[in-house]
Order: sequence, then C-alpha cells, then structure tokens
Amino acid sequence: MDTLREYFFPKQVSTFAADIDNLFFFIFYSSVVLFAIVVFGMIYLSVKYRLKKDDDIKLTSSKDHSNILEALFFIIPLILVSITFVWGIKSYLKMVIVPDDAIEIKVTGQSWFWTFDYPDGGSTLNELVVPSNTPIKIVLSSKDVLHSFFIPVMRSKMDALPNRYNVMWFDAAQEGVYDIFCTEYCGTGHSQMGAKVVVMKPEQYRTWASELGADDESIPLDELGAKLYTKKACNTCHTLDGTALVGPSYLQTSQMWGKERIFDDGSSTIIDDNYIRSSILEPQTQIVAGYQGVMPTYQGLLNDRELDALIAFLKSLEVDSEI
Amino acid sequence: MSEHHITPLRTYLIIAGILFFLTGLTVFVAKFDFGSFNIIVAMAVATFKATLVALFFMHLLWDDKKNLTLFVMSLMFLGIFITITLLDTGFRGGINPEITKPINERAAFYESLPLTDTHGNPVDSHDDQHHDEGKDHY
Amino acid sequence: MSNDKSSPKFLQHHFHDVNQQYETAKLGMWAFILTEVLTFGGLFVAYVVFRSWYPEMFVGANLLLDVNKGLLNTIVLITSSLTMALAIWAIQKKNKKLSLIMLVATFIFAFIFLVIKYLEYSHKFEVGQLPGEYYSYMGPEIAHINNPHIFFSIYFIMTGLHGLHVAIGMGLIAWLIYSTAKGNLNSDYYTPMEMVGIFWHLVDLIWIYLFPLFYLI
Amino acid sequence: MGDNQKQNYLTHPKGLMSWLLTLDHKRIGLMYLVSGVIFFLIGGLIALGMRLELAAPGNDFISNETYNNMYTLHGAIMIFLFIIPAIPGALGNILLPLMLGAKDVAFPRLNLASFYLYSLGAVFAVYTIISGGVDTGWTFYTPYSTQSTSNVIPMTIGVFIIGFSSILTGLNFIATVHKMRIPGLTWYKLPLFVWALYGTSLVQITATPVIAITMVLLMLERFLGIGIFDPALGGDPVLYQHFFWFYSHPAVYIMILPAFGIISEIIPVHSRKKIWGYKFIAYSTLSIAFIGFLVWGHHMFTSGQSVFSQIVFSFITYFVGIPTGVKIFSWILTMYKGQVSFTPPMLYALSFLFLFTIGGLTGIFLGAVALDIHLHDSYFVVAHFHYVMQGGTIVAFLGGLHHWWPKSFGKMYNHTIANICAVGVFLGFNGTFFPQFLLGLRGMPRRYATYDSQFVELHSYSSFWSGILGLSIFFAFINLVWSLRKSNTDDPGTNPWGAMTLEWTHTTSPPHPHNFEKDPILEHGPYDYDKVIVEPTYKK
Repeated sequence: MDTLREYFFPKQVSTFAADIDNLFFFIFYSSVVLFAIVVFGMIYLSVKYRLKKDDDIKLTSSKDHSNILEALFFIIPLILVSITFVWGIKSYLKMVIVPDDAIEIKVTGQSWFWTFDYPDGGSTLNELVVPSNTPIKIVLSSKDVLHSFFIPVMRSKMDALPNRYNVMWFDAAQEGVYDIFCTEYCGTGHSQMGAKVVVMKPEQYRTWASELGADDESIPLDELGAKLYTKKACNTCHTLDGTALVGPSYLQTSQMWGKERIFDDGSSTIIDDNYIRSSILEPQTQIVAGYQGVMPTYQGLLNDRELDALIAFLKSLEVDSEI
Repeated sequence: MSEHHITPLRTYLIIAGILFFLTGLTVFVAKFDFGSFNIIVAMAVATFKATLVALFFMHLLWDDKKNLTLFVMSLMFLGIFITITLLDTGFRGGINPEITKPINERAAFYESLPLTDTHGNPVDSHDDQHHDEGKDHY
Repeated sequence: MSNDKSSPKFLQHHFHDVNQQYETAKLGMWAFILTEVLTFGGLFVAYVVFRSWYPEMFVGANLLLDVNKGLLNTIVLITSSLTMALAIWAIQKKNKKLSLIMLVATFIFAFIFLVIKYLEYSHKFEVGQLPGEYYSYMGPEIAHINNPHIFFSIYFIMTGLHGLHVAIGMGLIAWLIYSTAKGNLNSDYYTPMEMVGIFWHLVDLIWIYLFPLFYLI
Repeated sequence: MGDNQKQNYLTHPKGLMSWLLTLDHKRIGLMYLVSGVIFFLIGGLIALGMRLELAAPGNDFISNETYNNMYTLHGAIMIFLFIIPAIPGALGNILLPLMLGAKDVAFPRLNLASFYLYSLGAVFAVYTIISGGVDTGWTFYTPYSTQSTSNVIPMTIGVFIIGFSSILTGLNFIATVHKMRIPGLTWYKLPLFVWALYGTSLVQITATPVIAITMVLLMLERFLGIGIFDPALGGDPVLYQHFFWFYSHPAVYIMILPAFGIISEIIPVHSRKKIWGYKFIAYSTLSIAFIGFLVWGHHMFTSGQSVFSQIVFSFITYFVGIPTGVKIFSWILTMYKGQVSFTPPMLYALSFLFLFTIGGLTGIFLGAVALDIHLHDSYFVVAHFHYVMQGGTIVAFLGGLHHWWPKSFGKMYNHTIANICAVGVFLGFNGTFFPQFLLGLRGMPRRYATYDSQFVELHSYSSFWSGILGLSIFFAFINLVWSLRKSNTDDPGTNPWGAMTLEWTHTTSPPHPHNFEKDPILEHGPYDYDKVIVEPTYKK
C-alpha cells in the first residue's frame, strides 16, 4: 500500500494529508472491486451468451428483473457512498477549522506571482517560508482576477478572490522545499505562476523572520538585481536568453540599450535608466509593440536601491553575453 | 373547436376587479413600516395575484393538467435556484468570519464621483443650503 | 377527439386532427413559458442575493423610484391583460368586431406602458441614476449608501428585459389584429391568439412581481 | 424490397433548396449530423495540437496565448457545437418521430429555425476563431472574462444563440413525445431512447435559459460594468459560478442522458434480449435529470462558498451516483441468457460500459469534499470528465451512428474496419486519459501550457496515445462515409439487426419522406425478444 501511495501521491507533509490519502484509498479499493464486478460480468455474460455461427435465432428469456439483485445494487453503493460522504465531511471540517494558535500569513495573488506578508512585517515574493510543526493560517486574496493557491504536498487548495478574503490552513510536519501551483486559470502566465514553500525548523524560521526586511546593503547592485530577478518573479515573463515570453527578454532590451524602442501606439523612446524605471513602476503607460499590456505595477514592491539593482543587472546582461 | 372551455365574462371582470383591489392594497400597506414583514406581505399579495392571472386569464384552471405541471415545474426550479444559491451567499463566514464581507464595501469609482443635488448636478457638499431641494426623503 | 373527417386548411399534414394540433401548440407554449420564467428567474436570483447582502442599500435606493408611475403602469398592464382575455373570449363567442376592439385596446395599453416607462427612464438618465459604472447620482438621500449602482443595474436589466417583452408582445398583437381582420383567425381556429394571450399574461404576471420588488419594498 | 426504395427522404425531393428549407426532421437531423461532426473533427484537431505541445514541458511549438486560445476553443466547440446538439439534434431528430410512429416532430418549422439558430451561433464561434480566438476557458469565469482583451463578446453571443437553439429543440421534443405517439404506444412501451430524449429535453428547457441570461449579464458586465459579477464594482465572482453551473452541471446530463438512451437501445438489440429493468432505467433517467439540478456546487468546492453549502452539495452529489450505478448493472444483466453478437455498435456499447464506469467511479472521489480539495482543477478532473464525456457520450454516439447508419442511408459499412476502429478508440482513449488521473493525483494543475519536468513521462505517454485515438476516430468516420459510395451494394435491408422498434420494423432504409407509407400499427413492445422473433435482414 505504501508503494502505491508513493506512486500515486506527492509526499505527505501536512498533518491531514495522511487522512485524505486514506480516504482516497478507501474509495479506490471499493471502486476497484465494483469495477472488477462490472468488467467481469460484462465479459462473462457477453462471451457465455454469444451468438455462435450456426446458432439459430430464437426466443430468449423473459427474465428482466431480480428483486434481490436490484436491492443489492442499491444498498451496497448506498453504504459505500455514505461512508465516503461522512469521511469526506469529517476530514473537510478539520481542514476549515483553523487552530487558534496559528501564525497568520497574508497571501496575495496577482498576475502572475504570489506575495506573502508575514505577521512581524516584511514580505516575500514567490517563496513562502513557514516553520514546521506549527499551524499556519493563510488568508488569501487577489489583486486582479481569480487565482487558486495549491500546495500538493499539503493536499490543500483555495481560490484567491479579488476584493474578498478566503482562508485555509495547514501544519507542515516535514522540513523541505515544495511546489506551489496556481490552479485557477488566470491568463497568459497561468502556467508560470508557480512558487515554492520552504518549511524550516521553528528556530530557523525565527532567525529568518527577524532578518526579513533587513536590507541587502552589502551585496553589489548587479548581484542583488540577479537575486531580485527571480525573487520578484520577473522571470515568469522575461527571459535572459533572448526568447520572448509574455514580455520582452531582458537580454534583448539590454542589447538595445541606448537605441530606440517602439510602442504599440506608434510612439518610441530611447532605452535608458529612466525608461526601465518607469516601465517597472508604470508598465501600462508604454507597451512595447508586439506585446500585451499585462504587467502589473511594482510600485511599492521595490525600493529605490532594488530598482537600481535591477537596472544594473539588466545592463550587465549584454556584457555577459558578449564574452 | 366548440368543445373548448369558454370562461364566462363575469369571471374575467371579477378577477380583474380583485387584481386592481390587491394592487391598491399593497401600495397602501407599503406606506407603513413593518420591517421585514413588508416584504412578506408584498410577496404574498403578489403571489396571490400571479396565481389568479395564471389560473383564470391563462386558463390553467381548465386546461390539460400537463400545462399546469410545466408551469409549477418552472416555479419549482426557480425555487431550487434561489434556495441553494442562498445556502452559499447567506451562510458565508460561519467558521472563518474574514470571508463574510468584501474587503472594500464601496466600489472604487465612487471616490471620484462628485456629490450631487437631487437633479444630478454636482454640488460641493450636502449642507443646509441644499436641503430645500432634498424633497421629502430627509 | 373531434370526429370531423374533413381536414381544414389550417391543419398541418403531420397531425391527425384539429384537437391534436391545438393541444400540441398549447403544450409547446407552456414549455416556452417555463423557459421564460427561468430566464427572468436568473435575474430574480441576482435580486434576492444582493438584497440579502445589502438590504439597507436596496431600501435606500428604491426610494429614488417613482411609485406613482409604477402604480400607473401596473394598472395599465392589468387592464391590458383583461382586454387580451376578453379578445379571446369575444372570438370564441364569434364576435369578431369586439375581438378586434379588444386587441386594439390591448395594443394601445401596451404602448401607454412603454411611454410611461420611457418617461421614467429618461428622468433616471437625466439625474445620472444609470446602471453600472455610468452611475453618477450622489444626491443627499443616497450619498452615504454603498454601491447603489448595483440596484440600478438590476432595476434596468429586469425592467428592460420586461419592456423588451412588452415590445415583442406589441408586435405579436399587431399581427393578431391583422389576421383577425383578414378572417384568418375565427371561432374555429384561434390558436395563435390563445398563444399570444398566454405570453401576454406572462408579461403581466412578471410585472406583478417587479412592481413591489422595486417600487414598494 | 426493391419497390420500397423508389422514394426515400434522401432523394426526394431533389435540389439544394429542398435541403436548406426542408421541414423534414430526418433531413434536419442529417444537417445537424454533418455540421456536428465537422466541429467534432475541428475540436479534435485542436486537442491533438494541445497534446503535441504538452508532449514536452516547455513552450515547444506554441506560446502560452495560443495554448490558452486552443484549450478554450476545444472546450467551447466540443461542448456547445458538438456534444450538446449532436445526439439530440442529429440522432434525436432523425429517430424520435420514427420511434413514435409520427410523420414529423410537433413543430417542424421550429425545428428548422432551431437548426439555423445553431448555425448562426456556429458562425459567431467561427468568427471568434478567425479573429484571434478567446482565452477565458469555456467557463468564462469573471473577472478574467470581463478584463480579457480577447474576443469574449462574439463567443458569448454564440453561446447565447446556441442556447436558444437547444431550448427550441427541447421544447419541440417534449411536445412530440407527449402528443405525437401513435395510438397504443403508451409510456411504458416507448423505446428507452425516447425516455432519454424526453429527460434531456426537460433539462434543456429548464437549464438553458439560465445560461442565456448569464451570458447577457456577462456581456453587460463588460459593456456597462453592472457590478453583479465584477468584484471591483461590488459584484461577486462566486455568484457568477453559481449562475454558470446552474446551467452547466445539468448540461452534463444533456450530454450524457441521450448516450444512456443509445446504450439502452444497442444492448438489447444486439443481445436479442429483453432489457433488464425497463421501468427502472426509464425512471432513473428522469430522476438523474432532476437531481442534476441540485448538485452544481460541487464544481465550486474550492471557490470559497459557505461551508454549509459545501456539505449540502457533497451530500446530494452522491444521489446521482446510485441510479447511474444501477443502470450500468441493468445493461450488463440485459445480456444474461441473450444471444450476443459482437457487431460494431455492440463493441462501442461494451466499451462505453467500461469507460463510463471508470468515469462514474472517479466522480465519487471528486464528490468527497476533503479529497476534491486536492484534486480540484487538476488533471484528475480533466481525465474524469473526458471519461464521462468522450468515453461515455462520444463512444455511445459512435455506437449509435454505427447502429442507425444502415437505417439512415440504406448502406452497410465494412464491419471489420469498424471493429478495428472501435478497439482503436478504446485503447487510444484509455492510453490518453488514464495517465491523466495519475498526473492529477500528483498535483498537475489543468489549463497549463507548460509544466514541471516531474510530470513529463506521463504527459508524453498521454500524447502518444492521443494520436492513436485521433486516427481511430478519423478512420471510423472515413469507413462510414466510404460506405455511401455508389458502388457499395451491401444492402442492409430494412432491419439489419433484427430490432423491434418502429423505425426498423415499419419503414424502409432509408425511410420514406413521410416516414411511413401507411400509418404504423403497434404489434409488440420495443424489447419483446421473448415473445416475437424478428429475423435480421442482414447476414455477414
């Protein structure tokens, strides 16, 4: 059973994962039995009563009901689905009733990245850090369209709605780094709207949380930029190798440094620091020809130094590619 | 087609008379504030009126009962639609109160709307000098 | 089942007799009424849900509607329903002239209904009580209430769809007037008039609910 | 036999206009069939394109935007232009009056109007494709659908119009079943296909108006910002989902009930055996149609609806499962002490039983709320509804097509090729969709243009088999169409399978323009294989 479980499911990390997997296997084995009866009956009857080559066509049996069999078909599935229903609801209630001592993290979906706001201040993008063996309450919302926050290893999922909160919770029992997916279709970048959840030991988490928000003053600008490029989810839409995804590649922009860029309304501008800065903060005002204006604003998500860092990183790309 | 039921003229006139009377009655009752009781009265009267129209004007009373069944079915499915939707919209936030209400209760475009008087013309504020225009609602 | 062996010209080839054709048409019409009820039903659900969420908004916003015009329209529509029923009664009694008069009266009442509706709408348009984002009325009665535009959205969609039905009904009644005058409809064959009648009473029936829901409570 | 074939609905009257303005239910059905199958093949090609893209993780052939357009169109075309109209519109139209012994449906002109509404809706859908597509998914969830810059409006108009076509067909069928039966054909003597169409029609006229009004509200939300569904204006996207699924869950039964009807015809005929539990199958059709209206919320288990309605929806959902289960057992037991021949329709019917049982059982997993939270919007759901929609409805449709083909056209197709294709469809289908159950369990979300490398093995396996599935379906159609050639003299006769319903026993193949040369008189029930021997007119 364990090998089958490992084959079917991702790891069981949350405290209620095992219960849900067991529910799955209860339905699975009942279904396998029912299915075997159906297939066996079908094959047996159709082969046993097949019309052979030299058989004559004759009147067949008028038997068309059997009270016992019909009662069985009714009662056995009824019992099975009743168990399933009760089990499903009991487990579900465990998943919605949040323990009182849970740490509350605000999760905001936005096309196409996740922002995580921690109780003690500070926030991360596309990387949720949580302590193990502690209940975590996730308060979800969205800034634009519907998203859905799905952590397969936690067996947990909830839609992020604009202008309304939704709540889910989990308690991770094992440290590690796991996938987060967006499962409610949200447009072009839907399949890239992934994130990671990092489960740490509680004491590790406390150190991490206290450092969160502390500035990365020490690192050089372009290295900080490289970090921000993934951390702030720029990589969802912009590549570094010249291929166009949702937005233009950083490499292409870098190679065009100082040259003219043409926008979809026919106007153009020279690519320089100011242009990059405004295209991050006010992406909707100038849209590069051939692309859709789908980038959200990063106003408030990046401070001055971080903006400079991204610009420095972008500039450095062309130099790198020449080597 | 002489075998079709012909409703007597008297019936039509009496039914119409009842409909007019009930219309007057709902308007009259609505002038008093009974709280949520108003809704119940208004809906009960409307339903009674609708039943009269369906049975007499639409001839359902004398028709093939299949037609009545179809009509009742439409109301039943409407009832299902309303009831089951209310099971969600009326019971949100029972366990986690955060989800009961929207985050912003007022749509953003109201922030840029100027205040107006009762004729829809923009005014600076709703203070006393405009009160004379505020009709009888205040 | 009627036993006349001669087949009248209005009997279509795939029916056995006149009665089968009449009953079939009526059943079809009632199936159509069912879909009509559920079409409006969707809007009633929207009304009920939003009213249950924001009762004070609905109570506040319905004060902006003109009860007198609504009441007048109710009376007009009930009267037109009566004249429609009488038109069918008259043709059953072989009184073609009375039937025509009643149909014309129904048509005129329908027109009056739409005129009153037009007056009501144009006043709302002037003061900015428009549906959705076009809403701009911030008069003293309503300025403190959240999202009254939703009330007006539902109001305009429901009364608009109802008004559309009145307009369609007018077209159908005009056609009835023409056919009755030409003698295509008579005491032997008045199925179309019966069908339009059912449709017209449905329009009345829906208004019976719309009036209290929007104007009174 | 030769004398009877001097006049049939295919050749009389002649001329293009006689087809375009026909009031003959058989010709209208045929026009539905042709347009439906064309859209089925277009939708299928789009699906194969998507599987090709998904064979490997990255953006290999097409961009995200193109993929999103493709999956939206695949869903919208398959559902609105093929599955919903195909069986009632095509097979239903051709067969219903024949099975009732009637000369036509109750309202022939309405029937033609319904076909043209369908065509008009299809024009809007095609316009949507040509002018750049729509990327919202066939569900048009707000607020994405109110913000998307793609062609949401023409597609919603198309859906709106096709909705009316569906309503008119349903209304027509209800009146037909009630009023057009020949004397003596009482409710319990009706073929079960008629019961199925009757249940379907009830759902069509009851649920479809709601999608019409939902589409209107969605369009108004885009034009005026009415604030009912758009959260930025005070609306509620979850309310949209209630509106949408109030139609779209019952729509599942518009798709599957006619398939049940087809299977209830094929199995007794090809087993030469009275159907097991006639009354049960008949009533369960109606009860499934009814319960189908109470369970729409199980599409919304992660939407944030109230806990109370989660529980209620989960509870009622299981009541759909039980009558469906008993139906499956009834079909199997029908073969008991019969004379089963493995003809192409029967192979499709058996493959339906296998596939639909999987589809139904996996529904039980999704009905359990706690488990659904993990599986929701994952490939498990994709696999589940393909097992129901394709493994159920389309396989039954193919079976029905093979079953009634000789009746409709008076020609018999090649049985060997048809059998090979039936097996190919079965294998290809399982190969394509079974791996998707595993993908879903492991957490692969649906509607992804690209995916994580951990899922690559199962995805490429699925893509490989989808090719076989596509080829099998394609050749199954070619085999059918090929049988129509002039040189094919394989005459099935009036009743190739030895069936008992009126369309086989009382009219020629293809049928007379007015269905029956003289009014049929009912001699036996639809499944009286224990009382009467009807010799098949076709032997291989």
